Amino acid sequence: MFQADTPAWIIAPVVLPLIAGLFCFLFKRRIFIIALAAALANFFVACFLIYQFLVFGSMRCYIGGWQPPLGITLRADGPALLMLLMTAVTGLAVTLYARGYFSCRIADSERAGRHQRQQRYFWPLWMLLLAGLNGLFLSGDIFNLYVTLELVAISAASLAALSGKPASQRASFRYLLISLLGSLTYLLGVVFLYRTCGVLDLDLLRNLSGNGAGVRAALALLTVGLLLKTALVPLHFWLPPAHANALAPVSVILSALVVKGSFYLLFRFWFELFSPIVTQAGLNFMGALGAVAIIWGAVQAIRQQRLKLMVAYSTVSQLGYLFVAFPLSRAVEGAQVWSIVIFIALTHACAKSAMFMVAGSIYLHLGHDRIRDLAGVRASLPVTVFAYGIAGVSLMGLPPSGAFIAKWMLLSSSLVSGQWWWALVIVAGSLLAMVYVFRVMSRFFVIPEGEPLKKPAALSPLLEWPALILALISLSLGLLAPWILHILSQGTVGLVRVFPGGLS
Amino acid sequence: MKTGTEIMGKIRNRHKRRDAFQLLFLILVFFLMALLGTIFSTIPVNNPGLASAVASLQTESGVESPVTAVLLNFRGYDTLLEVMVLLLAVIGVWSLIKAPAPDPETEISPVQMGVVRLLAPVMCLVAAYLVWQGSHLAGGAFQGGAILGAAGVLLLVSELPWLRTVPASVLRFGLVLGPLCFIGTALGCLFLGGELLAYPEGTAGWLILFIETACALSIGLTLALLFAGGRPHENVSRGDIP
Amino acid sequence: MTYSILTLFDIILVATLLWLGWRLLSSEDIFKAVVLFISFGLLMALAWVRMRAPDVALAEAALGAGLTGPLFLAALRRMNRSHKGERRLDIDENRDGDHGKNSEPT
Amino acid sequence: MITTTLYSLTGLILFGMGFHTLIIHSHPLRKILAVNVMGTGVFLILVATAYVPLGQGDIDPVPHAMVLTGIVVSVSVTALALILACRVQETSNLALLKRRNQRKETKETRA
Amino acid sequence: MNSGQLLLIAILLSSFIPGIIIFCLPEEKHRLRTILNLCGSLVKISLVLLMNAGIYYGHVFEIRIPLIPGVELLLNGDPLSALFATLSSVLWLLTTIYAVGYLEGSPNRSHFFGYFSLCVTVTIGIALAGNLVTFLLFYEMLTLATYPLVIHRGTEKSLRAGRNYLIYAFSGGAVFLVAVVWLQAVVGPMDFSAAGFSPSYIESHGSVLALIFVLLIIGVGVKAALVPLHGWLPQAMVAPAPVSALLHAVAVVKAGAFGIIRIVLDVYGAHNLLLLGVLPLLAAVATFTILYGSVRALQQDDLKRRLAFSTVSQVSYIALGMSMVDQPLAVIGALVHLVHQGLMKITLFFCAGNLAETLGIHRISEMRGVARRMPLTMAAFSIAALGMIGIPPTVGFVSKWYLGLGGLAGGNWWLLVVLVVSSLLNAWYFLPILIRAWFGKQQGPWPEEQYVGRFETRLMLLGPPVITALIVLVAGLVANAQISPLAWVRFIVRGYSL
Repeated sequence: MFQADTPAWIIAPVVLPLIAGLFCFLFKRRIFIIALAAALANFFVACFLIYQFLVFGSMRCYIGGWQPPLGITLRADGPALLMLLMTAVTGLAVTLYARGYFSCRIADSERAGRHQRQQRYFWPLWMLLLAGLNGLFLSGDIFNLYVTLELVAISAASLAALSGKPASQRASFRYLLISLLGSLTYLLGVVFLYRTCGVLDLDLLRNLSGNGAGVRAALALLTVGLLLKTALVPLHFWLPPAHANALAPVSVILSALVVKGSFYLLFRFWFELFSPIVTQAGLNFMGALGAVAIIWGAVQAIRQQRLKLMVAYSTVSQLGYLFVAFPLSRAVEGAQVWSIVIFIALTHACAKSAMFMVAGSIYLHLGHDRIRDLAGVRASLPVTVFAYGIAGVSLMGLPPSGAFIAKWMLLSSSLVSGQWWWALVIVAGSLLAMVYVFRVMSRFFVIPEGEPLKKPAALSPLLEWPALILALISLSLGLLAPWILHILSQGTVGLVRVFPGGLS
Repeated sequence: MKTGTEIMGKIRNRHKRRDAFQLLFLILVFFLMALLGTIFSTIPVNNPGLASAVASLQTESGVESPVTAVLLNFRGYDTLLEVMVLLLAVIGVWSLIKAPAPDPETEISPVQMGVVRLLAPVMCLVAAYLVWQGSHLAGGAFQGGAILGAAGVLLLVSELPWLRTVPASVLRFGLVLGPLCFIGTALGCLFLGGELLAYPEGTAGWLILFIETACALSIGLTLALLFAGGRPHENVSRGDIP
Repeated sequence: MTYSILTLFDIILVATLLWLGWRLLSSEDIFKAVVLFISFGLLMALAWVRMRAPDVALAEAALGAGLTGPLFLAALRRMNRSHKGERRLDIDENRDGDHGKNSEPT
Repeated sequence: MITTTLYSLTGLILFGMGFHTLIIHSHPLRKILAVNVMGTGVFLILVATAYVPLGQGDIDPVPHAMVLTGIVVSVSVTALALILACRVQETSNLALLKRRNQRKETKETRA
Repeated sequence: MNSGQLLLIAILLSSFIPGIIIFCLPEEKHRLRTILNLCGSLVKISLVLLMNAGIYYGHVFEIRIPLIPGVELLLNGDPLSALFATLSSVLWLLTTIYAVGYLEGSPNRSHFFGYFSLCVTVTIGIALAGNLVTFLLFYEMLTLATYPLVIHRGTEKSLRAGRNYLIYAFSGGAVFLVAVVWLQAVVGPMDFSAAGFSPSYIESHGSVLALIFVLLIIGVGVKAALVPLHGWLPQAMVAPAPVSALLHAVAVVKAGAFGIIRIVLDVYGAHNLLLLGVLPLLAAVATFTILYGSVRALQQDDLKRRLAFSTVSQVSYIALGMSMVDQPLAVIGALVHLVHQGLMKITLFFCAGNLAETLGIHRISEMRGVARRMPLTMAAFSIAALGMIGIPPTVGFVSKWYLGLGGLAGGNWWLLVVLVVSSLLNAWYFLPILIRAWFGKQQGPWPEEQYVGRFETRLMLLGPPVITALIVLVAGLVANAQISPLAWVRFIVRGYSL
C-alpha cells in the first residue's frame, strides 16, 4: 500500500505533528514523550522524503485525489525539502532543549506551578506550530498558504506570550496584531490574484498570471504582507522585544524557524510565481532594504546591553542577507539564487538556535543575561561557551560555515556583475557581526575577581549539548555544500548545474 | 506661571505634530486605496473562476450543497487546518490566563433563567438542523457550531453552577473530538484508498456528516470556552470538587 | 450594465455599512463602538445574502455578530474590572500562589 | 457587474478604514475592532468577486468557502487577541499598583 | 584514499585530536595533558619528516574536497609547504615544553593547551593549503584559535589587545576574502602552481589584477605586520611568553609572510608580476617596514615590545626578498629567512619569558648584570641577537647574504643600502642589551625573584631556548650541508625555474 514512491508520504510532516499536538493537549502525563516521538518521526520522515526525492524526483500529492484547479496540492521539491529538513533538525534540538529547560525551571521550587503550566501549554503549541510550518513549506495552494500562515502566527504569538512577563505579553500582542495585518494584506493579494486568474494553485497561477496591473498589485500586497511577518527593516520593530522576552526555547523557535517560513514564501513568489513580472528595480529595492537591515541590525546588536536582545537584533541583521540575495540573483547565474538563500537560511537557523539556547542556559545559570557580567561562565559552562563561539563564527560567515558559501556566492556575483556596493555591505555586515559576537565572547574570558559567592549547580546536558550540536552543524554546512547543491539542482528547473568533479 | 504656559505650548505643539502626521497618513491611505481600487476595477474579468469545475464534480462529492462540497471534500485540507486554528486559539487563551471566577454578586433573575431554559434546547436543535441540512442547503459544521457556541455563551452568562464543575479533562476531550475525528477519517481514507481525505466511493456523504457533527460539537465548545476566557480550574478536573 | 431597483438597495446598504464602519472606528466610547460593531455584523449578514452567499450570511450572523460581539463585551468588562484596582491585585497574587500548591505532576 | 464593483470598492474602503484606525489609534480593543473591519472588507471583496446575478449562472462556491474559513479564523484570532489585551492590561496595572504600593510603603516608613 | 592522503590527514589530526581531548580533560590532570601534548608533537614531527622525504622523492600528496562549483578545499604537500610545516611542528614541540614549564600553577590550563594545539593544527593547515580558498579557511581559523591565547590572562588590558587583534585580523581577512573572490571571478578557479595564471589575463584585466594583488597583500599583510597594518602586534605582547613566541615565530606573523610568498610565487607567478609592475610597491612597503620597525624598536624600554618591533622589521625581509622574485638568490634569501627568523625570534622570546618568569625583569633598564645570574639564558639570547644583526656564522648572516647577492645580481644596489642600514639599526638596539647584561653591574635586588634552585631557572624553561640557540648556530655553520634549511630552500627554488 505504501511504496517508497507513494506521494502520500508528503503529508506525514503535517499530520504527525498535528496528531501529536492534539494528544499533547489532551493528555497530562508523558507529554514530552509524545512530542519527542513526533519530532523524531518528523526528522526521519524529512530524511525519507529527501531520499524519495533523490530517487524518484519531485513529488506531488493531490489531497483527496482532487487535482488542481479544484483540489489542494502538496509538493516536495528541493528548496521545500531542505527547509523541511532544517525545521526537523532544529525542531528536534529545540524539543530536547525545551525538556531540559523546563525541568531546570521546575526544579526551582519557588514558581514550580507556573513553570509546569508553561510546559504543559508549550508542547501542544509547539507541535501545532511545527505542523503549520511544515504545511507552509509543502503547500502548493495560495489560499492554503494563508491558513498555514495563520496557524503559524497564532501559535507563535501564544508561545511568545507564554513566559507571562508583562513585557513579553505586550510584545506578543503587538506581534499578533502585526501578523494579523500581514495575513490580511496577504489575503487581499490572494483576492486580487483570484480575481485575475480564477485559480489558487501555484503551478496554474504561474502559467496564467501574465503581466497585468492586477498581478502587480497582488505581488505588492503579498510582498508587504509577508515582509511584515519576516521583519525586514523598517518593519522589524516588533521582532526584538518579542524574541528577547520569550522563554528561551520559544525564542529559538521564533527566531530560527518562524521568520524563515514567511521569507520562504516571499522568495518563492518573487522567483518562481511572479518571476516574469519582477523588475530589476524591485529587486534592487528589496536589496537596499536588506542592506539597511544588515547594517542597522548589527549596529543595534552592538549597542545592546542584554545578551538575548543582542541575539534578537542579530536576527534582524541576518535577515538582511536573505534580501541582499534578491538583486544579485539575476546578476550572473540565476541558477545560484536558491542556493544562496538556502545556505543563509540553514546556517542562520542552526546558529541562531544555538545562540538563543546559549543565552537561555546562561540566563538559567546566572539569573541574568547582562553582557557586562558574564565573567566566569566559561569555567562553569564550557560546552555552552564553546557552542556560542562556534555559532558566532558561523553567523560571521567564516569558512567552512554555510554562510561562508552564501557569502562567497554573493560576493562573486556582485563583483562579476559590477555591483560592488553589495559586496561592501556584505563585508561590512560580517565585520560588524564580528564586533557583536566577540563583544560577548571576550566577556566569557574575563577571569572573575575573587571566588563566586555560591557555585551554581551544573546544568543538565539537555541544555548544553543540543546547542553545541546545532552550532557544529551550522559550521560544517559548508562541507555539506555539494550534497545540498545536489538536492537543489535535482528538481528545480533552471537550477541544474553540472558539477565539475562529479558527485556520485 | 511662565513654565506652565511653556508646557502647555509644548503639549499643543506635540498635538499639532501628531495631527499633521495623522492627516498625512490619512492621505497616504486614501491614495493607496484609490490606487488599489482603480487597479481592481480595471482587472479584466475573463476567467470563469472555479464554478464550472465545482459543478462538474458536484455529483462525486457526495453532498448537494456546493459550499459544503468545497469545504469538506475538495478543499477539506483547508478546513482541517482551520479547525486546528480554532483549537489553537483555545490553547493560546488557556495558556495565558485563568477563567475569571464567577461574580458572586450578580443575581440571575428568574425571567432570564426561564428564557435560558427555553432557548438553550431550541438552539441545540437548530444547530443539529443546520448541520443536517448542510449537505444540501446553506449550513454546516461552522454554522451549527456557532449556534451551539451561542447556546454555550447563554449558559455561561446565566452562571449556571454546574458549568463550573465540568471536569477540565472532559472539556479537553470535547475540544479535541472534532479535529481528532477529522484527522482520523482523513487517515482512514489514506489507509483504505491511498489518498488523504479521499472518501471511498459512496461513503462520502455519510463521512462528511460524521465529520461535520463531530466538528460542530467541538466548534461549539471551542467558541463557548473562548467566551469563558481562560483555562478551567484544573483541580476540579481531578475530581476533588471544593 | 443594468441598473435596477436592486442597485438602489445596494447603494443604501453600502452607504449604511460604510457609515457604521466609520462610526464604530471613530467613536470615542469603546462600548458604543462594540455595539455598533454588532449591528455592523448583522448588516453584513444582509449584504452576504444579497451577494447570494447564504452560508456566509449564516456564519456571519452567528459568529461575527453573535459571538464576536459578546467576546468584545466580555473583554471590555474584564478590562474595566481590572481598572478598579486593589481588590484584583489580591486575587491575582493569590492565583499564582494557589496554583503553585496545586501544581499537577507531568 | 455594477454590484460587484460597488461591493468590492466598499470592501476596499473598509479595509483602508480599518488599516488607518489600526495604525492611528492606541486602544487595544479599537485595534482589534479595526482588524475585524479590515477582515470583513477583504471578505466582502472576495464574495463580490464571485457574485453572479440571479439567473445568469452558478455562483462560484470556492470564494464562499474561503470566506467561511476566513471568518472562523478571524473569530479565533480575535478571541485570542482580546484575552491577550486583557492580560496585558491586567499585568501592567498590577505592576503599576505594585509600584504605587511600594511608594506608599516607603513614604510611610519615612514618616 | 591513498597513503599520501592518509598522511596529510594524520598530520592534521596529530595535533587536533590531542587538542580536543585536552579540552575535555579536567583541569588538574597535568601529567596526562603534558604527555598528550608531547606525544602529539613528536608524532607530528615524524609524520612531517616522512612527508618531506616523500616530497623529495616526488610523491604526490593531495586531498581535494569540492564544496561548490569552483570552490574546493585542497590540501597539497609541496616543497614550500614542507618547509613551513617542518618549521612549525619543530618549534611547536619546543614551545609546548616551554609553555608547560611557564604556566605551571596558573589557571585555565586545559583551555590554554587546547587552543594551543588547535593553533598548530591550523598553522599546518596553512602550510598545506593548496589553493587560496583553503588558505583563507585556515587563515581565518588561525585568528580564532589565537584569540583566546592572546586574552588568556583575562585582564582588561589583554581584552583590549585582543579586541584590536581581532579587528585587524578580521578586517584583513575580509579584504582577503574579497580579493580571493574577485581573483576567481577574473581568472577562474586555480590552485597554487609555479606558473601562476595565464599571462593572457594581464592584457585584458591588467589594472584589476594589480588591484587584486594589492588587496591580497593587504589581507596577508595584516598578519605579516607590514606597516601600517602592524598596530596589533606590539599590543599583543600582553599575552604569556609562549603565546608571543607562537605569534611571532611559529604561527601568525609567519602565516602572513608565508601568504606573501604563496601569492607572489604560486598565485601570480614571477612572470605575471613583472608584467603587472606592482613589485616596486611591495619593495617600498617592505623597506619602509624594515626601517620603521627598527627605529621604533630603538625607542622601547620594555623588552618584549622591543622584540615585537624587531619582528615587524625582520619579517619584512621576507617581503623584500619576494619583491625581487625574478632573482633566485633573493628568493632563496627570503625563503630561508622564514625559517631563520623563526628560530632566532623564538629564542629571544623564550629568553625574555625566562627573565620575566624567573626574576620579574620586563624592562631593558632592569637587565644590568643579569648574565651573571642567568648565563645560559643570556648566552642563548646573545647568539640569537647576533644572528638578528647578521653576524656570521649565525643563520641571520646566511639570509642577509643571499638577499644581498640577489639584490646585486638584479642590479638593485639600494637593497644593499637597506640591508646595511637595517643591520646597523639592529646592532644599535640589540648590542646595548647585550653589553648591559654581560658587563653591567647588578644594582639592587631583582624586581621579583621567584625561582631559586639548582639551575638558573626551571629546566623546562631553560631547555628550549638553549636548543634553539644551538640550532641557530649549527644551521648557520652547516648551511651548505646536504640537510639544512638552506638546502631545502634551494630544492624549492629549483622547482620554480626562475
